[in-house]
Amino acid sequence: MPRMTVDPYYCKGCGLCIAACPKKIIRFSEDINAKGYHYAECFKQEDCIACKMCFMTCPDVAIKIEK
Amino acid sequence: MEKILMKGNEAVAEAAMRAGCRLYFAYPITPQSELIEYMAKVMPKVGGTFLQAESEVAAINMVYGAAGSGKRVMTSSSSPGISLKQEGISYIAGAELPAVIVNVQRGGPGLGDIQPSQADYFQATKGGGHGDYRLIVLAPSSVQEFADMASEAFDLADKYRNPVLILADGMLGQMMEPVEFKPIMTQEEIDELGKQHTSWCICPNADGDAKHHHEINSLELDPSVLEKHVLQMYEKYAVIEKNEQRSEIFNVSDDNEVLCVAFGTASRIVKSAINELKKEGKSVGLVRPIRVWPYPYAAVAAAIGPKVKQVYVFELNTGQMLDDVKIAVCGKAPVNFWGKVGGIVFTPAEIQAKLEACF
Amino acid sequence: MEVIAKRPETLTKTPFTYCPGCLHGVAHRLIAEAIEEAGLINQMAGVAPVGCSVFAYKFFNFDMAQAAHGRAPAVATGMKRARPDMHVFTYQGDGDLAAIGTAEIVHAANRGEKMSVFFVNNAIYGMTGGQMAPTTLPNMKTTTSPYGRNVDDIGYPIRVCELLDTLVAPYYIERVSLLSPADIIKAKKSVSKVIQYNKENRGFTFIEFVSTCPTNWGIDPVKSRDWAKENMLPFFKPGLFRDKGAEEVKS
Amino acid sequence: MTTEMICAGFGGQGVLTIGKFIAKAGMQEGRNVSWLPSYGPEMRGGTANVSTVVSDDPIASPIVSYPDVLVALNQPSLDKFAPSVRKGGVIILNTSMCPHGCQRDDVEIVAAPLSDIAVEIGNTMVLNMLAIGIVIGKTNLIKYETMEEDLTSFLKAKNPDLLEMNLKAIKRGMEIGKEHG
Repeated sequence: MPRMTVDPYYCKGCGLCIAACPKKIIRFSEDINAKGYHYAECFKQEDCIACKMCFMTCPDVAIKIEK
Repeated sequence: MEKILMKGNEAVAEAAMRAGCRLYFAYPITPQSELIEYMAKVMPKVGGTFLQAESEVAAINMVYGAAGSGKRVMTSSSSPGISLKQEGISYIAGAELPAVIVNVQRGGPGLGDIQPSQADYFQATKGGGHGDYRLIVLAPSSVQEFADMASEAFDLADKYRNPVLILADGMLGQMMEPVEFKPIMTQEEIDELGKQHTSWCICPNADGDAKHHHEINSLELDPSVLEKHVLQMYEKYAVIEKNEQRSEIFNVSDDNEVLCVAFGTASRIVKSAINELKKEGKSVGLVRPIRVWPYPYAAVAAAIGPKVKQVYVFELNTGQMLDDVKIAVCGKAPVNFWGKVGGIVFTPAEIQAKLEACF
Repeated sequence: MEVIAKRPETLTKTPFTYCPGCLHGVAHRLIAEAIEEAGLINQMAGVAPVGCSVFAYKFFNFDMAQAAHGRAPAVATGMKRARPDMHVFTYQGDGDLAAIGTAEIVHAANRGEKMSVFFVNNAIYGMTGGQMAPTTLPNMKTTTSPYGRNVDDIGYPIRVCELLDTLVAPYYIERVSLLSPADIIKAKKSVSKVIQYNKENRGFTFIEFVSTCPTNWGIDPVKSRDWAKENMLPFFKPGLFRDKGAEEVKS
Repeated sequence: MTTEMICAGFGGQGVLTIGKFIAKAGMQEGRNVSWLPSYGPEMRGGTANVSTVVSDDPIASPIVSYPDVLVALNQPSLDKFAPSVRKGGVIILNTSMCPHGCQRDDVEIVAAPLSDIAVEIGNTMVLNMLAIGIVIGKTNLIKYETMEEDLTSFLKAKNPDLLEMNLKAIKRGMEIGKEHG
């Protein structure tokens, strides 16, 4: 099953991946990371289709896609 | 006039405008960006020219052109940008043009960092560009003084037809203090000031004088003529050295066991330490050069009281003013130095500890 | 399960110092991936500019030099001439490349230096806090054009691709956009082609990325892409200006 | 009398503004003031701090070694500056973002969930006004009336709702500051 993961160490919570996701399965986390950002997270891995749109658009190269 | 809480960068820009500066050319660089941004806002409002040049090199050459046209003109930058301007500054000095340059110093060498520093002292006071020339160098230590020095700088530049540099730093640029401004110079006053330059500057030949031919130039291929020109400039510099030394003394008395010398931002911190030491019954004085060229050698020498065991120089560099202090002290007391570099500013507590160790 | 997309080895583990949503990171990734895919990690050296991307030398995981403002093409020229077996590129913003560095870029291109130049255009000076750039759009407000860019006073934005396209020597010139995932996929192909040309020492190659500055535009990262599509792309039209490689294939 | 103050927190929490308003009010009350920010190339998301001095005498150093008052809006700021606060000084800390608290027992500590209270009042943006209120309530460094006058002069016409919310936050902060007196 495809899977996307965000590394909170890199994420700055810009929201570009949320806008890019065709399945709308990415959101901002409740928690903040060390830099003070609400980082992005996938809340419905089972819907991920590994299209890589989030990866493509992420300016902090914080996303990993597995298939 | 009421006091306004302002950043040093903004205050000096406002003060320059008030002092009749209607031409400003510069290029963005931290930590002086508020200065160029302020000028972008204020110059169009007073019918002046604000131009963001394509580089510092271009900006200083625009200044050369405007100064050669006999108008009050200013540029500003921070350390790396001032380095880029050095060729142009040498041309301005060589052509004996009045212009004001502000350096909001940051840590170096190279691209360095953007924190406060005093590491351009040598560059400012000992040359910087090529050839034999001097800049008049003003070293403010508060936002009010930074602002006041704008008009002072223009007056000195006009009086001696020489570039004047205001040597500030990132802290003075970025900090806010209350500041009071002089009234805005009227257009009539500005025009009147401009008249002192009409005998030599690039200007329209209003009277249709057949002999009217003004050259703005620093080239002279005949060595004997160039020699004469340089020696004439040095006669001018001798007059400046005689008349234009300025310094402040703080807590200087015959009781002093240590005499500090510091300028600009560093002097503020030394003052705090001296105040703390006073509470402990220790007597330390301070000489603060307000202008670092011409250097107030006499004032430093005169401040060495009978009990002074040590002269202590504090700078935000590796000891660039130290040489001048040693010349002034002339072996009358041992001269010690402590400085912080890389854009790190020493704290009052650190200076206090250094001074306590002298007792 | 297989990893099909991740941080390339050609990027260090250092997080970018850019603001949230700044597309410098995307441009970095495209270049890093292309270099990795071309197998050039040990033969590539880059030159970082002054500006927001001044720290690019910390982000690329191969040799990097940091140049004085605007001088990156000159520095890269020196590097390439000194070590012809190295492959070099510069990474520059609009202030660095199109203002203070205009002379260096024009002359490096005109000499046909065998290097790649990646030029990020976001119409503003980011690092120093939002001043006018040579690519700032007409009437656009910045901190040093507080009343909007007045083209009668300060001139029009400079179209660098078009400018360089007047020269004989350049080998490849293209303007791409980073404003949507589809644009990014397209941009990646161009970057890969340029890195391949670089590997083959074909000549001077140049890519301009149309990008954003959410912080200094004061528009959130998602909306700033829409703003750029609407306002920047009409003036800075994406397109291929020059590809001598394709011409050679044809003839 | 000289009061040296450091305000610190994440960028965006408005710490620079806290110092600025206090310096401005001090100036309007006829005292000497200075305001010195830390500044850096990262535009957003970093930590920020500002040194503010309000004094009856000319201010020597605007750099503060030993603050009399520390406003710490997050844990990293508290950890960094709490050890240097003068004995008998005041630490105002935002427990919403300082989970580990402060270990000093020789200073007065005003601890409250400021981020949460700000949201209660209506907007996280008033966090800084809340902090200013605590400074006033706890130290009387500046007068409430000066703040009200200053805020009114530039907000009344532009955004009366925001003005009201800000004043409410300052008053609430003053209560918190007095409770801890």
